[in-house]
Amino acid sequence: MEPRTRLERQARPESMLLNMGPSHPAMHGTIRIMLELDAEKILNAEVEVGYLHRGFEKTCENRSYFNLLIYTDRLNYVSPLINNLGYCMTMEKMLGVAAPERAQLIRVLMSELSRVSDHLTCLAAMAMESGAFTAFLYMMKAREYLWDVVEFTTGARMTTSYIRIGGVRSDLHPGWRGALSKAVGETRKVLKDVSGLLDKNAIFLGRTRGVGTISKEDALSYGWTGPCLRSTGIAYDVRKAHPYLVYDRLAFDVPVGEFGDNYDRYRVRMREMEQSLRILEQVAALLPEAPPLAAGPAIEPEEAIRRSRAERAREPIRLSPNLEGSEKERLAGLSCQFPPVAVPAKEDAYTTMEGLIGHFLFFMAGKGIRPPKGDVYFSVEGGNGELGFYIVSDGSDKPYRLHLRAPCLHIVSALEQLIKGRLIADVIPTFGSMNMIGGELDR
Amino acid sequence: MLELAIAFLVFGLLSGVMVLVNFVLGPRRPNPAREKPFECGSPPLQTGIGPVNIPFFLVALLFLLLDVEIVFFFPLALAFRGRGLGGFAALAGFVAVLAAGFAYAWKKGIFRWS
Amino acid sequence: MSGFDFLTTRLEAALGWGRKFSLFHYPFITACCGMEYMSTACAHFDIDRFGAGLTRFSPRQADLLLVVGTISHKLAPVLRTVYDQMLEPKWVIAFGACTVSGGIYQNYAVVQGIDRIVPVDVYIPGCPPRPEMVLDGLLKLQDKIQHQKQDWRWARKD
Amino acid sequence: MGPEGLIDAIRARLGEAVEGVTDSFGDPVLLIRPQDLRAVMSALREAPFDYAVLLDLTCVDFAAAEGRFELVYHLYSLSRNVRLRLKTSLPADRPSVETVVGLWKNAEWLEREAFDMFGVRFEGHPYLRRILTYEGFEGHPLRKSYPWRLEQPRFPPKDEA
Repeated sequence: MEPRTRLERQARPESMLLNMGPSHPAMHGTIRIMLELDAEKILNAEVEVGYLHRGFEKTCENRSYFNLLIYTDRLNYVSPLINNLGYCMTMEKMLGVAAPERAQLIRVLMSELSRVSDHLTCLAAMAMESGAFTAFLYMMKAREYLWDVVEFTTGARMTTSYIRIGGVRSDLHPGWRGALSKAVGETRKVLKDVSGLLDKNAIFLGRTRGVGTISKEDALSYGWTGPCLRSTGIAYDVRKAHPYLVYDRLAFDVPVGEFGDNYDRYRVRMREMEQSLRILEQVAALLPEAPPLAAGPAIEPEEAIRRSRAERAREPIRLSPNLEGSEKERLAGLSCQFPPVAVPAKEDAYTTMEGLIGHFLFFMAGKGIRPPKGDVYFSVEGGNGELGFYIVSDGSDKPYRLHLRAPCLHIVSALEQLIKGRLIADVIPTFGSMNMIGGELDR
Repeated sequence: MLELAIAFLVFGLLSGVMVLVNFVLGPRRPNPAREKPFECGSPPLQTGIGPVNIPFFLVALLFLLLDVEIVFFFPLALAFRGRGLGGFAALAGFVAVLAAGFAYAWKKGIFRWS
Repeated sequence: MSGFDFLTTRLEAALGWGRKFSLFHYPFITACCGMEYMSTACAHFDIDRFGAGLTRFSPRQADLLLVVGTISHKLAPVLRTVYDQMLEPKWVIAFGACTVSGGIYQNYAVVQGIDRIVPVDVYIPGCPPRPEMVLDGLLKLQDKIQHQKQDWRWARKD
Repeated sequence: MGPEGLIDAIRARLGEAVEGVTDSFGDPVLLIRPQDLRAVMSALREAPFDYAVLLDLTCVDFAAAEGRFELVYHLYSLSRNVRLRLKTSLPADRPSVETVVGLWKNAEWLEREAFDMFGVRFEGHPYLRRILTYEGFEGHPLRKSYPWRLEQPRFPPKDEA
């Protein structure tokens, strides 16, 4: 077959061509690197992506603003809540809406939990692919504790779609302080163990120190952001450069590496996890206890409907808390009430005519959330870098165009340059330290 | 002598059974795709094996050498059992000769690939 | 039941028992379900308790193809090649809603269910399925292996 | 120099290449003529403005409504910690523009994606080839004309295989 790719055209006849293909344990299943080899040395490499292209942007053009939240979870599926946050804050910027204070604190709490689990998964995979299987098991254990906190509150371990436009879906679950302090404690213990295992480990240092080095200029020229850019020494962090939510009130510093090689990327992520744990503790201190709910047992919806048919409900009723939008008295602190961009309170929807109409209007096709015409770009600090959403709206309830600025695409585009001239074994830690996430890269 | 014969008999029988079981119980369903080399699922870029590079060959040779040396340790250890320091000295001499060869190869840069 | 039948049924029961407790799985991981697979395979939920813990990254040594995550049309031939290169007897588990039916992605890019490409034995729904659902799916596969007609060299093809 | 000063300085520097300046939710947006896009980009990358990072490059399909494609570039200046959005409009029938691969290295993949999804040709691009879709894929999926669920499977459905 005639050579189609640039690599095959330029390949010398005597060199060996090899696929480090999509279905490879270290390629996270979605990247194919075509290598031109002379024994173990890589003469030329070509990276092919797109194996996890799921048509996210086309699908979003056919979904309403409220419904496409579930697609944002599955972009960077290692830190899903940060994608939710990015999308929702872009929408809030377009709608000119701001989340209330408590919702902002909960958002910071959730996105920092996601960031730590993102770095844990990335370093676990990088360590396992370089042979340190124990570090993988330790970090997965720590991630379970973090996911417990997320699961108790949002109901799902990973694909939560908990952060909504205008605020959050519901309040933190009652025992969240205990679960959070246990998770933070366990994660700190694991971080100490893993840094003990890997930091001065001759094999790990041999494979990562001085491997996959990138200069500051090249990193900027490739559009690198996030931990990979900070490993080269440039302290650009969206939380500090353009503070959003309550990050300007929190004390945390931005760890920076010196040479921009694999080891620095590993160290920057480890230190960044400690900073995130620090943030978690500060937010836990800032977050007041949720106001106690009104007295009286929580009644089921059909009971509320039956009562409201008899006569208009006078005293405030309380619905069972598993319904979205219930716990009406707490909604004021959780999502912006005016203009109504969140799901209307269930207590109204079941017992009053206006509430029922409001509920239908929110979910009806063509009604719902309809931002003004125009385009907007907003970005948050994702697990891999600057996660930006560019939304063009034409006034209808579906986005005309929704584009994600994927930090992974820029980081992986430098992979060819980083591995040229090195040995095959260097591809694995270099690619592992980039934390390529297929969902975000190929969208 | 007897337990040697029994040992050979048992080991021979065991391996024979394992090969036979594999031959009997393994289903045979030829599939053309299985002849192609496995390259992570993508179509291979090159058919056939290209020229083999010298560094591979040298490392393989060195490995063969040292592996055979390790196999010699077992009978030597049995033979010199109970001979005390003399036995240990003989064994050490054997190892020293090979270690010298290994050090020479290492210094000559057999492991430096670039 | 003649003497020979008694022997083969005992042999098939033994074969089923042997094969179901030593499943070497090939994790064909692409997307978000991979994160849930990591939790299932690691210490907390530990797939190894059921004899399926050893991951083999080459189809030659695996007898269970665990397809995890969205399979796009660009990846379909890769999945087909890996399935063809696996040795008999082999089974396939579809892990996650995207492999079962294309999940939430019904568009130009995603294969609407991998049973359009490879024959699937057990479907595990969920987006992503919880680790307990994955282990339940594995147990269902083990029951299927135990009670299916075992395939061996002189097995009658009735 | 403040945001207003910056925009005026850029307009002064670029002259008539800038067709207009609009504001979208507080962010300045420059409308650029497609033919001197490369000059504008290299000017913005240089000293006084030093937009060192090409944050993002996307394309929006207004073919149905206004018969044009719109390329949207996001630049970011590290020293002055400020973002800038540039837009150019390309004719819908034959959208093509000069590549910026020489200025920023990530432009190669970003432009390949814009080509793959919208069919915008980038003159001078070293390796303009599909990046997200596969070899035998006809058409450009993100165009409004491409139906949302039109699959082009590479396998005949298994039962007919």
